[in-house]
Amino acid sequence: MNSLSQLIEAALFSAARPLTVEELADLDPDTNGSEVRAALDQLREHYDFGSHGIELVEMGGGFQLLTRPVFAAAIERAQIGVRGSKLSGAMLETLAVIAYRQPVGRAEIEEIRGVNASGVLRSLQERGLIEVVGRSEALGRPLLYGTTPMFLELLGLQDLANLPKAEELSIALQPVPAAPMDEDTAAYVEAES
Amino acid sequence: MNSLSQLIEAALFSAARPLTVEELADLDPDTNGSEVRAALDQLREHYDFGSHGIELVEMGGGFQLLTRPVFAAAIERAQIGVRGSKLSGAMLETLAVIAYRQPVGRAEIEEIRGVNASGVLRSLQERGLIEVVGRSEALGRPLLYGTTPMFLELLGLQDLANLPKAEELSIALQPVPAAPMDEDTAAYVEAES
Amino acid sequence: MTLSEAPPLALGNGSGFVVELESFSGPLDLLLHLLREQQLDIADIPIAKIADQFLSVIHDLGLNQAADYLEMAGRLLRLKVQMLLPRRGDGEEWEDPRAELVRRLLEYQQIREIALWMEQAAERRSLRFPRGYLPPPPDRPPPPLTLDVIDLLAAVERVISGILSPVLHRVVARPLDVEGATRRIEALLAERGEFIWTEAFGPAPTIADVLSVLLALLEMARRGALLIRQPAPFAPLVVALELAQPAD
Repeated sequence: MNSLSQLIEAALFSAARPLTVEELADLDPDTNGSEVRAALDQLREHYDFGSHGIELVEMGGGFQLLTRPVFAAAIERAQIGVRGSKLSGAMLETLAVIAYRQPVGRAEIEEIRGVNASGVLRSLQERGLIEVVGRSEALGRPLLYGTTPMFLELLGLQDLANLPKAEELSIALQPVPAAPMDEDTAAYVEAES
Repeated sequence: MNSLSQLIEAALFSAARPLTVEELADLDPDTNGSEVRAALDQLREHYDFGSHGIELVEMGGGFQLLTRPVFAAAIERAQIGVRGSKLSGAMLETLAVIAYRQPVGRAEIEEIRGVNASGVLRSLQERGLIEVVGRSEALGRPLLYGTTPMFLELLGLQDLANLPKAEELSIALQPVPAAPMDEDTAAYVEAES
Repeated sequence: MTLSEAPPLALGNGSGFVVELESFSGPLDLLLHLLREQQLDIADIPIAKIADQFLSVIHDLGLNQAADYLEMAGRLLRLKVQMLLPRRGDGEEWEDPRAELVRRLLEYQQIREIALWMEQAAERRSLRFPRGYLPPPPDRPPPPLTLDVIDLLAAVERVISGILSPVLHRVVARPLDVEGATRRIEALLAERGEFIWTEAFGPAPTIADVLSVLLALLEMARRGALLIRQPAPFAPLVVALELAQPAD
């Protein structure tokens, strides 16, 4: 490998988090983004074709060295590495709403899930998976939430576009055909929303 | 590399400490110490002769993968491994309130921002951006905060007068609107401040 | 399928259902489960039946999310009543009162499916370990902060726009001069025997002055030192010496 690839390898190794191309370019004043990309390609090929236990993965808007999944069971069994704790169903559902509707306020999340969301939102914020991205213009100027790069990292995604498209889901969200309402229903729907 | 070398590479990479030959042998029930030693040799040779940024080091009675010392300076200079140091939205907002209202107490900051400020104030103090400049005469004699010279330095300002005037902002962050006072009240307010 | 991990509903012997409620992440989840267990069509929910089942299930509900389940129960009962109302026979298209509930159920089902997908993605991701060992951070000053005036001004704008009311109320305790007011009232009574109460304030009174006079008047009236009269509705109060004006 060339010296830039070596430097990048050392940097990725020591960072233990995804590094962006910009961060990697900062390593050497004489390099630039396209050279960094070429070096990353060389590094990825080296790990892919040199039969290694680790590989270069692109996720969360950056690049990271990670162990190959096939070795996870043995590493865990020997109690050398520990897998992260799983998210609860409530957390996953709330993350799903935020990922697809961001920026989104608490009221909308609660409307979709049908349950109070304040505790779950706090937990997700503490884990760094969501953050406040602004305030709504609505009454009371409620906080709006969005997902963080750590959310992408958790799912191993490069960016939000890697989430499944609505039309790829087995249940399509069909709009209920709007028919003229009688007064009763209109009042009901209003009370409902 | 053979599959045991790959497994050992993944294990060393994911371990948070040097691993002994015995621990590495636990990875695979069908292996033994001498096979592990041979695999470690293969791994060391691979890293030494394949021009890598990391190497296998024997220390503390165990084995560990580490970056080559020659890359340490570049990695440190690029400050990789240290999480980004951008100020959070909460920090910026709190700093904004303090910059324009100083000296100002926690209660007033919390009233303006609508959220508890103690954590943010501590962080800003730790970063040297604000400091305690006195105590209020109000009940409990709460601490009053102001910005530091480092705050000006960060913004590249000579002094606080270089901050945009409140009336230049689209909505002025003005002091509490002063109502016409009679003599009595004026004297009272003076005693208060 | 999203609901496969939910436990089967055991139909009890007449007393209702036996359900582990921790397994449900909310009333919509429970509702979907009821529909699925009985292979009912979301688009044509037998509201009366489902409302009764829902009520009997939450009857034994733990307290943690009871409010959310009760709210759904209320909606179902309202729908049940609406479904019993006779439809208008004038040929106008009938708006199904269940439409809103159906929309919410479909939406929620979609979220459940995404959540399941995300769970599997996180599962796959967790099979890859990052580097475990991190050396202790070297002894050097913290990294330079990135902060510029633009960021700060944006923050100022955010703060300002977040202020609901710029009026800050300052509540202060101010000593009232009741003794002074009492002396003034005594002097006025001694001089005239009767006066309008606002005369006790002096020129340009503050709120504190008014309150002081009011307290002094009430205290003196309580002691029987004076009498307060209002000759007509909304007329100013008249203060008089108790002895000079016997009570009616």
